[in-house]
Amino acid sequence: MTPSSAYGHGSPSETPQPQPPEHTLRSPRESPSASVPDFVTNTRSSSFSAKSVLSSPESRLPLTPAKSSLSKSRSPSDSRSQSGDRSSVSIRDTSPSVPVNDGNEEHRQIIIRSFAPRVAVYASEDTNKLVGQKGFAGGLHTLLRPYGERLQSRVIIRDSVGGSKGFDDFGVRFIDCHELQRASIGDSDGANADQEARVLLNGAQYGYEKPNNARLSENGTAIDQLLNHYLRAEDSTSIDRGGNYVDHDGRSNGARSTYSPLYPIYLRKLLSGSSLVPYETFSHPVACIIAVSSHHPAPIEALRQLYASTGHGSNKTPAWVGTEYLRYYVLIHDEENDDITKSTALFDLMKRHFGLHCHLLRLRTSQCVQTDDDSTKVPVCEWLSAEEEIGLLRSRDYTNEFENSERYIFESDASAIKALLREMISQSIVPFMESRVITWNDQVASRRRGISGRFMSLSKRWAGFGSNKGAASGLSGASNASGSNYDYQMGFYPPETPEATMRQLGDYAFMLRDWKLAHSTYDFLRTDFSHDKAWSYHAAANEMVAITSLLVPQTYNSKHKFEAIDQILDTAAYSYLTRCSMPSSVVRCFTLAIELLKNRGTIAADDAARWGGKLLEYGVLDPIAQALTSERIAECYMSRTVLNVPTVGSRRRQAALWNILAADSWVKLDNPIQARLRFEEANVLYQHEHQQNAGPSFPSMQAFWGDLARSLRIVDLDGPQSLVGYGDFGGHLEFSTLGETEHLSAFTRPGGSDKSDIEGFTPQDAGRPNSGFSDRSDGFE
Amino acid sequence: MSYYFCIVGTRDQPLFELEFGTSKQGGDGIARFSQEARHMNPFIVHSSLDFVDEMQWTNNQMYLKRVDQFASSHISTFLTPTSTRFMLLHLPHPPNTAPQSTASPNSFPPFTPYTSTPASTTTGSRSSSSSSTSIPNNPTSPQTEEAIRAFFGEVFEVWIKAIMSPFGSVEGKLGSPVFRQRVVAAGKKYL
Amino acid sequence: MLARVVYSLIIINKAGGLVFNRDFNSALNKVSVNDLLVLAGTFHGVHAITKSLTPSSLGIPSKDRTGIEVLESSQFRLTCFQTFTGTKFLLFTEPNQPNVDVIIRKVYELYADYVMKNPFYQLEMPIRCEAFERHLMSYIRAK
Amino acid sequence: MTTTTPALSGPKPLPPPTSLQQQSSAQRAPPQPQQQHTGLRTPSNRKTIYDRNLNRTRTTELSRASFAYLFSEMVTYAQKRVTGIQDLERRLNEAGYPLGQRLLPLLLYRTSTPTHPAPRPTRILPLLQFIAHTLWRHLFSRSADSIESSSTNPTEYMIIDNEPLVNQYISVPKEMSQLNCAAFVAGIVEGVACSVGLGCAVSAHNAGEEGGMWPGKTVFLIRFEEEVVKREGAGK
Amino acid sequence: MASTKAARLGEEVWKTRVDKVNAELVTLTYGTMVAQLCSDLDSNYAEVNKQLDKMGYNIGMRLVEDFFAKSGTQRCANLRETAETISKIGFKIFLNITPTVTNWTADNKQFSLIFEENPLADFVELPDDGRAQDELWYSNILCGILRGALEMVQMQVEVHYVSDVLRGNDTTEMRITLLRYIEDEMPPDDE
Repeated sequence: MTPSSAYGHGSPSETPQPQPPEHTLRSPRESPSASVPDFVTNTRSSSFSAKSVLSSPESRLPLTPAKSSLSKSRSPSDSRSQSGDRSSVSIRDTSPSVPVNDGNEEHRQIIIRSFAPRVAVYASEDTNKLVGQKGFAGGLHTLLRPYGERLQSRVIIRDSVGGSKGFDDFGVRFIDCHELQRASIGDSDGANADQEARVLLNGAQYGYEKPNNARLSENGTAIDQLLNHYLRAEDSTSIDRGGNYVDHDGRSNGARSTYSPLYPIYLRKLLSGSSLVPYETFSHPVACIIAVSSHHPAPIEALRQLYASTGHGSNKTPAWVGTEYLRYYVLIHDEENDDITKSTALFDLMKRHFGLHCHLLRLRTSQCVQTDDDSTKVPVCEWLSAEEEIGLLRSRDYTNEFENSERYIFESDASAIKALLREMISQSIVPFMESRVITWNDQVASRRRGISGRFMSLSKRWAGFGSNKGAASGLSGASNASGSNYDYQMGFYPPETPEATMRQLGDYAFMLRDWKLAHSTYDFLRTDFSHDKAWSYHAAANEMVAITSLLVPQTYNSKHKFEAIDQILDTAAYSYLTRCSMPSSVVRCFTLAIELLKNRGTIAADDAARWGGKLLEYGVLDPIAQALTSERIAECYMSRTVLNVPTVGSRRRQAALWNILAADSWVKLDNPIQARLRFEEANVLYQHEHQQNAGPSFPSMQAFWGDLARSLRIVDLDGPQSLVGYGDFGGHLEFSTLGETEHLSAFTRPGGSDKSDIEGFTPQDAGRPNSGFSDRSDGFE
Repeated sequence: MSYYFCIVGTRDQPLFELEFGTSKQGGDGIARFSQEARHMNPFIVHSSLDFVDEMQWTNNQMYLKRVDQFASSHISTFLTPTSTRFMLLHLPHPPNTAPQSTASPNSFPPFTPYTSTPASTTTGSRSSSSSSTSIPNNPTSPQTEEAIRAFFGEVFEVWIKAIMSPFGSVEGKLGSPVFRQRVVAAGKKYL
Repeated sequence: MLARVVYSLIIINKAGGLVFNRDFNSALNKVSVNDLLVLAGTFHGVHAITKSLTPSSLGIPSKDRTGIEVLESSQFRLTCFQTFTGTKFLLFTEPNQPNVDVIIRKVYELYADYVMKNPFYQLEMPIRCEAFERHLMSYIRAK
Repeated sequence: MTTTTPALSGPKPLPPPTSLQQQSSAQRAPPQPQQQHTGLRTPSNRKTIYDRNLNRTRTTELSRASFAYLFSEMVTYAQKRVTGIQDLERRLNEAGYPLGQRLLPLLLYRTSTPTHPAPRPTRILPLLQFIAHTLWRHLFSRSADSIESSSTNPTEYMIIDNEPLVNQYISVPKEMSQLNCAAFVAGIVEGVACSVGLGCAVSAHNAGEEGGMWPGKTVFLIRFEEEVVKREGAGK
Repeated sequence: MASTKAARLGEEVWKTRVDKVNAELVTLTYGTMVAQLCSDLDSNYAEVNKQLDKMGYNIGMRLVEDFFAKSGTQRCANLRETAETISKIGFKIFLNITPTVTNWTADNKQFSLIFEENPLADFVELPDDGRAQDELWYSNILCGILRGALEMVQMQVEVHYVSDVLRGNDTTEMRITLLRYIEDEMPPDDE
């Protein structure tokens, strides 16, 4: 044996070339363009995934679910490519040190933007009728929502220490007031009350999670169905997409196909689903729009009534939703039928009655169609929840005209709405939030952080403030003798209690992207909550402590810091799962942690991967989410790996393993395309070891490997030729669906196998006409 | 506990593989890996080599203790001076399964339900997965750590004897039946 | 003042070839290499003959019979030591040099070490072993 | 014929890679005894190398002559099949390499106690210390004479031995003057360093000056790979 | 020379007059030589035996001088004396062992050396290729050494192993046969 060969890594032939450190952070796929500015690579990868989610429209036959997936999933992809360069801008001024690679930044943006202030819409009958004429049956909020998700203009925000930053991707989420009311149903009558309290105590979330301990929340399965639908849609066009996924010549020099483009969609849906819960106020309204139209005989009176319905007295909103949010009054003027002078007069009257937070919105009533001149397309909602999107897909399935999905309004209307939003957000909502933050910070937080704060258990009793003191003490007195403000029967802190207020402070700061303040606030709260055994609050607070500490721009990343985060996440997970059995909250918590950790670069990439592993262990993920998470873990390890260069700290083998696991999951999900991508990547990683024969070096690994290969019809394992299989993939599909699935289900968990033949929808939908999905997707196989 | 023991050469080639089970506390020394686990074990061990490669330079001991965890499988490593890696994957039988049952721990997927690994607040890289301190049950207890150290120590001695032979090599397969006997014996004795 | 001096050493191989000679001082007159070769060959022959002169009446097996062991002039003495393998060490010394046998035995050891254990020495060939000469010199000089 | 059958009652051998269907059936099958490698016979007293105490020959001695003759034959044998001096030294180096690989674990094993396991020499200096003292003492019953590091090249180190035992009886003919048979020892050193993971090339050079005090003085030049030195730097 | 006398001489020489070296250096060096031969002659063990014998022969021819120089023994009267000398002095001062002389034939021309231990074979386990144990004489170099050494003192002998513990035999036995005395170059004197 020759001396040098005695120790593989030592052999001179493999001596690594010196590289700039950040270069090694990049995935090999990007390393060639190491010199390219971040945002370029970023957009590039984004447009890449965009391309791969949807093949070009012309490549599709009309009238396929694929088409709907096309129109649907374009929004995320478009926004992705935009947020790509945006992010790089805002990243510069928020956290210069964060390394940008393989779409991390994009995911960070998705996360940040998903926590947008909610604005409830209370519209009078006539208003909704007016909007209905324009083709927005859902009511006023459906008209405003697409525009609210991203303002076209930069928003300036002052943080608690007086510094101000501009954000280009700020937005608000419009919700129908009925969503608030739906959440509050039964809040009044005692019958359901304690039942709900119980529900709350074991952490179930209204409309978000089933109280029974079903492994997957309703929402979760909805996401699963939606993703599954996308995958089916992809299958149909696998032929022309094969090229996009894997670059053939690249494989030699170690370039790799990217992670599934499905992942950003998954992440977005995961975050869109969050709904009204007591223990975090992100989905509580920050403001509400109270709107009447010029059609109304007695507008002022109508506004008063609507205003009344925004309070508590009318049982309209749940008891745990604070009512101290901003009221914003809008008068909608019918450009076509009404006299503007009357409306302006009315508007002045409004201002006198309701103050400055008023706006006159001038709209045309007639419906606009594409063919009209000065027609403009209504942007698609980026933040539809999975259910909403599925609903949309179904409804679109009735009427098979594609155009139906695209809405148009007049240019003038669009600009009027934009103007309204710009004014409302930058002149009312943001300033309102800023002032709340300042007030609460002075009145509650700083007090609690003061001397007395050190002796929590004692101090908290006296911590009530201002007018709420009575209410707070009264409530706590009523609810329990322990002197805590936590209402054990109902399982929540009344909004005016210091704890609730501080949580709101944290959330406001978060939504205003003042991570530092948010962090310190949550960090302070979690001790209170654990003292009160308010576990859902406790869990949520811990989650946010971790998230914010990862969002705070870091000049350096210390291993120590990440270990601290380890503990916090563990605590959050324990409270969510063991104390409250709220699995899907853990999914969000960990998924965010994974993305943000990964975003921190190589040191944290290991941790990210580890949390991914834990998340999978918990068994709380949907099948597809499981596969995607496995891919994500592989991606984390890839970010520490330079192919063909034995570097200390490389994670080549880990990456290979997780690619294999992902491939296996995809096979079980009966999705050979994704499976092949993972398999090929694993193959590249394993080949690195010994070029002569493909696959892992352990003979005992070959069995599983070979079976996977066979099930994927990858016969010739080494060299790019193996990819030839992709070309005629469509032909193989039914083979690998029927033949190999139960063959492979040797590996599948009990019940896992039935997961694998999920079609577009679950059985209970089967009766409905819209179950046409499954038929269609079958049609492609 | 079920064990998968593998000696890996510096080129990631396996030189010796053995499955066995707990002999302590009335164990019958038989490994009870599910079919899936048996397939995954080499993959898991192989992937743990990443961590071993890294620790090789940060930790100059031969016994690196637990280097990795995958689901409820734990991987302990002994690194010989010649960078030959002794990899021991140990998988506790879930509390509910009696030694005789043919339940499949570590079948993948699914990952073991989280109830079997309560989220603990260990900041270490991997979290404990059982409260019992007995070697057969708890992969993370100090007792287990010491038992494995002893096992590795004995294997190390036998391994040296094997490679001292002019016809043995640190990179070559360890085919001698006597060697196998001795490793088996060491497993019986300590695990 | 010339007392107790080792003049020179000659080594003759089995076949009577001269394989080594070294002068330790200039006392003896130099003779040509040819003369040395002749001396070696002649001595070899003479040694053999003298050996066969041994009276058979003594009943000594031929292989145990020894040949000539000392030649002496009034100026010097030549002591011959033949190993069991047939190699001859000829040591020229001052006539009343004591315990020559010890010296020769030591020389034999040096030969066994630095000649016979040297991979680059071929048996029966002329000896060119720097280590041998070095140790030989230092030993004789020490005397 | 075979006196040994591995006691495999307990553990199963790993199933050979087969297709899944076969495995699922094999799953139920009882553990079949290890098939391959039952060839080796052992004496009826069952004495094998595995029964020898590793410390048995720790201090045993043989005559230096016996080593000299073996080494001499090794050189002669090698000489017959090489093209030149470099080639000869390479062969000797390769002959020594396995000794390094074996002595490293053996000596560390011997210096270990249950309570104080010997550390692996994973950095350059500890490694050189180990070689120049522990290894040298064991093989040549004395330490090397000095360790030096190149002032110009951070990857180069030197171990110096004034009279290498292996060269004791050897006189290299003039025409091969640059040859140094201690290349064998260089191989041992290289075997130790490389197998511990500090990749390097080691060569033996004559440094003895004519008529000087140490005519056989030998320098073992150790050239570590860039990567190794970089890692050192990173570690610090 | 009487066995005990030889033994005493051997002891004395070994203690006082022999330079020593660590045994493992010798063992391992011989090991690499044999391994080298096996690979050079791609495991043609018959050839390896021959090569080892040849090497031994070369050594023997040189070693004998050292033997006499160090031990200063006289010529042996007969083979029995020679045998004792070989065992008690020869093997003693070179390998620090004294194999047992035994199994004489009636004509006193053949005997065996039984090796209780063999420093050259410490650590050795023959390759498990199904042939080595039937074909390879690992320590064959010793045969060559005896042949070469005795030839230098006018004894032509045939030497071979009849058994070796490395082959699974219970003893290691070497058989030596005296073929003839090589007479002096001088014609034997008549009468």
